[in-house]
Amino acid sequence: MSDGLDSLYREIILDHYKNPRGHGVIESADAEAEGQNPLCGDEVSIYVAFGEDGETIDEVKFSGRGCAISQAATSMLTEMVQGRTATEVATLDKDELLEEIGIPLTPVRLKCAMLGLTTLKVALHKAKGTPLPEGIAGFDELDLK
Amino acid sequence: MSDGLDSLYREIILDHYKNPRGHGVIESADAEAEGQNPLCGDEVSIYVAFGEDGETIDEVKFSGRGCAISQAATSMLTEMVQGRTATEVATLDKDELLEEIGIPLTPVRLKCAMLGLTTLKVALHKAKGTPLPEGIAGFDELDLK
Amino acid sequence: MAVTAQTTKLDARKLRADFPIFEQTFHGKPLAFLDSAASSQKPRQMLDAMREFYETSYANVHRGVYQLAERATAALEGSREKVRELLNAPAAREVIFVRNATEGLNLVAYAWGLNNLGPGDIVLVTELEHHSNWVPWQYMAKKTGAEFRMLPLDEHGELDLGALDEAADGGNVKVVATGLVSNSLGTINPVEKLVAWAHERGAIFVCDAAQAAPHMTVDVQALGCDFLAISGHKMCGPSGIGAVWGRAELLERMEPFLLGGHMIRSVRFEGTTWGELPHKFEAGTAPMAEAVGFAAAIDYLHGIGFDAISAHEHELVSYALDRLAEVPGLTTYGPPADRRAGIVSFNFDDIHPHDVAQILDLEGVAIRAGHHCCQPLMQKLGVAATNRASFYLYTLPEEIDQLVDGLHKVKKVFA
Amino acid sequence: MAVTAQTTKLDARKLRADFPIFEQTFHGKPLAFLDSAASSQKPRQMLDAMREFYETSYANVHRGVYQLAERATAALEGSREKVRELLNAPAAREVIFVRNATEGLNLVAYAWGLNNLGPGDIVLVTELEHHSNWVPWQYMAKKTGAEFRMLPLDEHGELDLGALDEAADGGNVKVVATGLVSNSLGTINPVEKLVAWAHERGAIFVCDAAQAAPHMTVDVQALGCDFLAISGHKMCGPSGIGAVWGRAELLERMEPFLLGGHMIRSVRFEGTTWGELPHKFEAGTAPMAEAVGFAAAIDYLHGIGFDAISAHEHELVSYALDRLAEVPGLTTYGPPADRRAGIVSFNFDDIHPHDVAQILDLEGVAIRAGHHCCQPLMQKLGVAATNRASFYLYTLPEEIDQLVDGLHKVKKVFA
Ligand SMILES: Cc1ncc(COP(=O)(O)O)c(C=O)c1O
Ligand SMILES: Cc1ncc(COP(=O)(O)O)c(C=O)c1O
Repeated sequence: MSDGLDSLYREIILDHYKNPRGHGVIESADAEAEGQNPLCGDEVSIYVAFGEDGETIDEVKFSGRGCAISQAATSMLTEMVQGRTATEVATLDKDELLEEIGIPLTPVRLKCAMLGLTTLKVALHKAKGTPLPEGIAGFDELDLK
Repeated sequence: MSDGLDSLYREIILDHYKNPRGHGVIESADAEAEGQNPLCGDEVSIYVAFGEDGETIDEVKFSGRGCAISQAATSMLTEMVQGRTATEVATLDKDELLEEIGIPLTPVRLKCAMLGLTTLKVALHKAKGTPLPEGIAGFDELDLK
Repeated sequence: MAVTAQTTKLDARKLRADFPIFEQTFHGKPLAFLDSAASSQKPRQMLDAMREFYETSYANVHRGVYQLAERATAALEGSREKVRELLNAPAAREVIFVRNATEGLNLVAYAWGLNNLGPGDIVLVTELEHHSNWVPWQYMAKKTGAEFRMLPLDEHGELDLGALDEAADGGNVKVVATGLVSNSLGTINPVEKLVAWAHERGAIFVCDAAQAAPHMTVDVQALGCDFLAISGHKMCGPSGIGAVWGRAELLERMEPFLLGGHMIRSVRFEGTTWGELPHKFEAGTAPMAEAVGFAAAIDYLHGIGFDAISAHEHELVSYALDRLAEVPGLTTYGPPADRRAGIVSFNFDDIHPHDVAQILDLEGVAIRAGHHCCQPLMQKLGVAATNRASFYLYTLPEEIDQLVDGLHKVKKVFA
Repeated sequence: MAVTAQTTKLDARKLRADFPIFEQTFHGKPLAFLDSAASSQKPRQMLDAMREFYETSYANVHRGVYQLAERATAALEGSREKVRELLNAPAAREVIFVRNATEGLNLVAYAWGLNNLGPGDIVLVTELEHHSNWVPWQYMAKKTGAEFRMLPLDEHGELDLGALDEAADGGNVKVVATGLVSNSLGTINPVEKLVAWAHERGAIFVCDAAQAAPHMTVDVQALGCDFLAISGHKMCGPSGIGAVWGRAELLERMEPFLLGGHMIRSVRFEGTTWGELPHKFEAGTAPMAEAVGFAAAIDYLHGIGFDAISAHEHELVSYALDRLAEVPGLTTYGPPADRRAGIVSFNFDDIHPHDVAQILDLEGVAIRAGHHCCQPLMQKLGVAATNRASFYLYTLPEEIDQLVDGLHKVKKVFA
């Protein structure tokens, strides 16, 4: 296997892809949002349940479909944000997630890797009014029909 | 004077330009139209009076402003169409006028030279329903105000 | 027919030498560029024509009386004539230069649609359309109160002509908008039949030929359509140029689209009047060098012959379908080889197309992975995305072998 | 300020060597190209950058995961960043690539105007505007029932700011649209004052910087405007590219303009959603190589420095005004040299500008003759057309001498 493959589809990515943590749905979640990757049509839904204080993330789940990078990144994300507050996650730097993913990503694949995080931030924004990520207009639907 | 000048601004052009034949207005003309050269904003108005038969051109006059080429060409045109019928003029080939003008014209200057003829054809079209020149949508005004 | 096609077989290996992009290697491997349906690579001849224009004949067009401007104007208008000839359009003034097919389709949707559609009217597109011939119509229907409908595909993935009358039920069909060749499945659609049906109902027919024009003879008179849009960049031309053709009678009666310099006859506070065709639809400084490049690309393609190009692609697509059939777990979509252009969409087990394409890239194989701007079709197929390999005049059968070898690597990673 | 300008004087004769067009003669004479306001000539550096892009990095952008597509995407987005920097815009996603300034202004007029204007609203342009910042607003006012008004010029040919309040009388000013530099008179308009006035009334300010950006530093934050449009071809860039900048808050709340591929988030029969900025406004395949060329042109201009370019043009325009004042029967229009860019409009006796320009062409001098897409201004000046000589970084004082010599020839012909 070439170097490129080795680094891009390294063991941990494939493991998270094949055995995603936090896969599923939270019924009557405290926060949720649906995100799309306009490049490939992938959709991910994120569900959040807060703890007693209504601020700390107790549980995050996700459903939807996507490539190995986006699924693995979202899987890693669910582990990463557990126990943090909505405000902390809203300002979570994407580099923190990228470090966890630990592979070099081109701009197009970066979009795949960020889909889960962006959608999570949108969910928190909708539920708690935390800031939206830079460059996101809020996923507001403009229905044409 | 260089060759180019010699051929483009030859005596007869300058003569027609400085002493235009048929310059003026016909009050209550039988046919009239206004034409514009979109390249320079020049405007020419053409007035036609028919003879007894209501078909033969008795008199053509023009007013407006323009460059030497357009003014000279229109001046020559007024001499050329006198005594012809509306139908004949509607199908008058532009080459006939170009021969009369007798100088080589680039596409942009061709527009100048043809302004009078096109406007005359529009006038005849409006009065007599004769065909419009190729590529002319009829100069119908679309008012915006 | 617009052009007498040469029927000699093309020599892809020889033509390849005209394309500087193939002089590189990627990840140490030769480039198998199988994404020409997205955009084609560029022959030196086209690049030279643009450069020469900039170096010897560049000035703003139409308005200058000096020699450079006359040269530039002649170059632009000469290019328009080339496009007219390509499409066998009746007159060059019916050819409007735009940035790409998308802008051309929007021009029609805005300038015709916004002023001619209303409640009770039906706008009909198909489930196979590219977003560029789908979203503008959905949007205009919404804006005007017209009804937006979609002709479905049948179980073979082809347009269900039997569903046409139902699609017209209870309303007044005003526009039918359909692609000639599907960029996802390669399907060559029966446009003549759709045109006849549309015209029977007094509807206009808008043809998206973006994916057809690079590969086959497109003749607007034979098709009988009312508007047709193409992109230069998919057919060896530069980026930034396309054309939309429309019938003069329609274009003349239409309001303009973009407004500003050049498209006017006279501008007054009391009222502005529009210029003659094609100027009325070309506001602002034209993509002049791009038009020159587009014309050079058309010359290049005519030099090869569209029949030879089509034949070459049919061979490749047959070969590709055969070779892909050998790969276990691989599903291809779309019609048999004889009814499609050089495009093959597929999925591979449940491996996401992004992952397939990424691993193939490391093998020097460039394919596209995504929805190909055809989300309605993807919904119908029940997938988010597909892999797509597409071919052009410079494609070699070895590149298809390189693809198949790459797919085996993909399998290994995701085993 | 966006860029630290170099204040060293530019060496036009040296720069000229970068422009292949000057290697020719016309009618046996060196080319005095005095029509840069219509479109500039192109430096080799820019042409090389485009060619290199096509030969090494060409593919369709954004959608491919393979290396070539990544390279092309990086090139396009790198070019966007260059434009952001040029305009000192807060964010690159506020920069939208279009064909030219005209399309940029139409984008604003359609996507903002069509959905925000209505009866009782006032759209204010000026008597000095280019048609591209005039006709779209006249049209949108007509379409929406808003009132179209025009700020007049005073007796010195400058915007009559004293007439502003009257222009706002009895209505709700929603848009003020003004150029930064007049392409006919060279006037540098007091845009900051107009912006302040517009914002006091809650109106948006749309700035046409097509004629300013080639010649001086344009800083959207310093100007305070809401939208601003430029053209690449006027500033050493290729044809077929321009940009419109808009405030993210406005762009995000706006409906899109052109619809189709790339600008969507998801397309469904039930409803389509738009992509994020800048994609929402960039439907279809982007003018990729043109963006790369535009970026190279910006680099080229920054290498010289906008201060040096402005200073050079001021020198030329002073010299030209002096030399033209020596020609009997010649009338110049516009402000004194210190308040104008390198543009001089004039009339010569009652000789029609077409005739003046035609005879000058035979002397190797290229000027423009016409209404310069400013018919409202021409009406004010009481002429159909003017002659216009315009200068750029490669213009030499000798070319102005060549112009004046040519004018004496013109006089002889029409004596
Ligand atoms: C002031 C001004 N505005 C707008 C334009 C339109 O530019 P373009 O033709 O590149 O769209 C021009 C150039 O002609 C101009 O000078
Ligand atoms: C069938 C079809 N229609 C329209 C388009 C849009 O072309 P462009 O992006 O050049 O506007 C494409 C290309 O993506 C296409 O394949």
